[in-house]
Amino acid sequence: MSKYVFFILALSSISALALITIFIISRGAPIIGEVGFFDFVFGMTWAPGRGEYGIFPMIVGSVTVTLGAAALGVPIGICCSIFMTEFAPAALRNFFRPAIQLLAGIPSVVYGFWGLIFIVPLIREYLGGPGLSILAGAVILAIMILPTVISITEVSILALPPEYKAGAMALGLNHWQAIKTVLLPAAKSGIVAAVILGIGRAIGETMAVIMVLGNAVALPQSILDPVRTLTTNIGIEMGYASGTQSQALFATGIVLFAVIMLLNAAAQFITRKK
Amino acid sequence: MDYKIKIEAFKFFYGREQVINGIDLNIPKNGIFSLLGPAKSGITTMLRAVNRLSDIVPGARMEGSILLDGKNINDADVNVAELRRRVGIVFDVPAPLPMSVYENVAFGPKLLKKGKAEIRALVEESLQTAALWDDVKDRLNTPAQSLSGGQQQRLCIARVLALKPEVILLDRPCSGLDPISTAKIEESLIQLKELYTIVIAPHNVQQAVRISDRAAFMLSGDLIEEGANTEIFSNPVHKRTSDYITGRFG
Amino acid sequence: MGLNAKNKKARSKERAAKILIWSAAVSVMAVLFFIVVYILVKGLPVVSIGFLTEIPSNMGRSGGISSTIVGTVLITLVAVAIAAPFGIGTAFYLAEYTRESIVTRIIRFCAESLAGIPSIVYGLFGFIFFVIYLGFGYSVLSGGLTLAFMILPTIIRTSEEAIKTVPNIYREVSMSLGASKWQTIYKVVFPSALRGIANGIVLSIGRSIAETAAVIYTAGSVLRMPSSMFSSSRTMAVHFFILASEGISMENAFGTAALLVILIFFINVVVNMLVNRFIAKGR
Amino acid sequence: MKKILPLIFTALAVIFAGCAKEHHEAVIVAGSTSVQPYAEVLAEAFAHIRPDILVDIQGGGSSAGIMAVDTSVADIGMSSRLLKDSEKWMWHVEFARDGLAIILHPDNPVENFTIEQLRGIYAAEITNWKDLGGKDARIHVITREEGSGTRAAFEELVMDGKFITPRAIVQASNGAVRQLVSNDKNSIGFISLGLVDRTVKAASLGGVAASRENITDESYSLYRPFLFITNGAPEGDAKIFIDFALSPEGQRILSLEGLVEGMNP
Repeated sequence: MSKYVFFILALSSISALALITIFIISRGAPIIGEVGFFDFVFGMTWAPGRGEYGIFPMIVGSVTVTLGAAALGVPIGICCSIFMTEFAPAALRNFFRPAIQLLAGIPSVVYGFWGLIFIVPLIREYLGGPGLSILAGAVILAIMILPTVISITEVSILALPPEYKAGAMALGLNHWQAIKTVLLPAAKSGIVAAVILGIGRAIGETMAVIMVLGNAVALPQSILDPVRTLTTNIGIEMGYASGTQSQALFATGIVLFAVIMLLNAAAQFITRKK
Repeated sequence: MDYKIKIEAFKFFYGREQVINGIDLNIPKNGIFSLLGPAKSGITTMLRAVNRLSDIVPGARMEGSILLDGKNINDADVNVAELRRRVGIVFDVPAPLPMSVYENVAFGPKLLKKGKAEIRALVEESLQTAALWDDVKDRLNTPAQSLSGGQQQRLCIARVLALKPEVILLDRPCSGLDPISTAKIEESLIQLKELYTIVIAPHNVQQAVRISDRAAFMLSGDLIEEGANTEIFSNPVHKRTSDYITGRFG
Repeated sequence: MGLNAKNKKARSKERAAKILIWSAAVSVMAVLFFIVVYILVKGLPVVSIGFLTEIPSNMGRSGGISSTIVGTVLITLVAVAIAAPFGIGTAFYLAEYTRESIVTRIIRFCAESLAGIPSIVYGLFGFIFFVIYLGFGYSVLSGGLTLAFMILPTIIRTSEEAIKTVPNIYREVSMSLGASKWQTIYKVVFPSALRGIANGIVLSIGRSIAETAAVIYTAGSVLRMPSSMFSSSRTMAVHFFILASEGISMENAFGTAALLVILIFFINVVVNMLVNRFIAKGR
Repeated sequence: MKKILPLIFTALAVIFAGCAKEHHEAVIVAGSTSVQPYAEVLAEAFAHIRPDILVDIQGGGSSAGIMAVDTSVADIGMSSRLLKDSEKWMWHVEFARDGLAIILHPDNPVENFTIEQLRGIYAAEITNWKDLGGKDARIHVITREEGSGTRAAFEELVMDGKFITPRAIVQASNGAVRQLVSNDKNSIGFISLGLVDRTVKAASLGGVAASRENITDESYSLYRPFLFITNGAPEGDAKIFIDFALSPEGQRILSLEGLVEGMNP
């Protein structure tokens, strides 16, 4: 009997998830057909008022901001997880872990606003340009993906059998060599999964980056130029969009969905290979 | 001699892999019956088939029949939960549930909606029979995990006894236990054999010699030889049985 | 290179690495500390009893934020009340009742991908499906349902992982003592997976409270105290976003943000305490 | 535990059972985020006069408001742009006018623009402040997002067919534009006149200062209509609210907020 209760719960959840997927695709697909996949994905100008729906600048925007965030956030995240598992005294670790949990809990709009007030003026003063830029977005997103990267990496390091480190140290390796040559390679797949899930989190972020990216529709020339990502494009125009413009935003949602599916597939493939 | 358990032409498969290739074995009522054999000889599977714990394993399939008091345990009308209460099992590793000592022993009876007082009495009686009462009587509400390995295994025995079973299956109960705990467990098994049919997979030949009344020797899914303790250990019929008993192979 | 030269090089490399790792950790701590302190310093002076009890007035420039607090709590409750049973139920179904097959892998993969979808897309879906199509209008219900859809994948994933960490021996022991599949689940598996499931719920609550994009277009942005499931209500995060991005009132914006951070931290602590007490009682 | 599950199911049933489309107990006003703050002030005043009528103000943007009225999710739509031809069938009234102020950082030496200069800046033909008598620095152009009523009005009144440069920074609200301009000396943006405060300064247009008086006598040409829209002629509570907005008391409140009376009240 209980099997059916759980089956009904599972069925309704899955149908709910399917409903969203079908909804997004049905709202977004026609425009891709109309505009043509190639023109839509590689079109250079986005001007719904004039009926031009090219989102290539936004794909470049998403990629540059996310890679920037990963380049900043991942190394620091991995260092922190090594710190947590190898170097941190117990007292600090018990303080550090709830702090990370809090970091994950802060609303993204707060990050965005904090970025607008601190990070953007710093970039404008010392690096030039309007301050609203890829760099600003990368810094904010790097901070936001730290909890994801730290927690998953930490789990994969802790999951390693203690003999790995003991064995390495027994061979005369010092602590850092043991970490570098034994622990990290062994936890590699966990770390890669953490990186990919961190990137997935960064690519999906909207509200935090709307305030700091500048959302210019043109292709950026340097990391100090304003840029618009796939998510901010939806976030900014959705309220005012109607008709084909809103369909184009859904189509952007489909591209995002596809990118996130690819990332998850890669993450699962790598962790399963372990 | 009436037999508690009769196993007739019993075969067992995990998916395509055959683990037991046709066994006929009769286990007498009360007394201790040992199932001897090296690892991978199908003993654990045989034990789990008797209380149908083997049903849980996906892709498990069996042929032949196992009769408990003459009734085939795999008939459609058999209440599996009822069967498992009549045929208790103790695993090869001490496996207390993540609950207190009291909750562990009371787990079975509670499922039968028994009254509080009745459960309390059952718990106390089972712990005494398993020679654990004195160790735990003033810390019944502490987590079972806090007990020593030997104590935990005796808790598992008490947990089975609380259901008033007719048969007790033990799969290498003392592997990994210290000699003192092993001796205590063997002692309580000997006391129990008047009231219960005990089928044990000993973790070595000496244990079988010490405590069992009858024994059977299984090797990679076949029953080689079966007989009373006095015969099988003094003059075994088959060469492979004597090789195993004298410890020529593991 | 001589042996001790190599040693010296190794030792200096280790020192450098140690410094690098310590500085990374310290910088992360500094950034976190700086963000939280900045919010609390700018926000707490505004927080008073009035700020907590009165409803916003004059576009949010004055008065308190009580209606947004009630709105946030109501919407999050609706979301969790719906997503938790369905999510945990699905997790149990996937973990306990099905064998690893293509179907279960596809379901898990979709749940994973949907967890990554930007919340703005959920907002769009909620607006057109709940607000307009089902006719719930801008309301606590529409907002709650939209958030329920958004956190469902996360709850499924975290609950399933928690259930999978329960050692199989517990299930065998429970069944060997005559328990049915259902009794095994709710008397043994669920209590020991509770900590993982609770963490998943806390994560989802945190995400719902912090949500703006998905809620603006479903729960609306009315400043009045919600009177029923169908009245529109502005959540604290949305209120912060509107006050801050519209430049209406910085002080009240930071006051709201400070309360948000405190609320999230409070929920983490309370739920962990409840789970510890429940598990301690159970042990 | 056994009793919890049925409890959850009954709770769910109650929630879903309560889904019957409950009639709106409140007048729902949805639409342009530029109009929203002013509508909220009106609603607050209205609540004192008619406490029996509840008025809900929702944001979401002009198009969302129009769509909400079209699908009768909202009773009154708010728009900060003229209706498109496809939307003209809806009943609408201009309850107020809002000036479009061109805002600069207070320390920016530039004070005045001609329409042509503005068009050149926003079309990225003029890219350095020194061409306008300011410092030698790149102009950071800030605009509102595509579809916003404020941007549509700016394009119609200033750009005269030219396209705003895609390199322009886009912000999703008046407040965000003002916040940005107040922090960046080299930036230029446009917001609702009513929102100009001392953190920024409004430039004059062809010598005419941006003020309510100059809008009333139409010497300052940059202004846009604030419309209330209904699906068919307004009636019931919605009509009462709209009449209040058009009443002298309503118009006084709006002018206090920096708006100008609508042309056909």
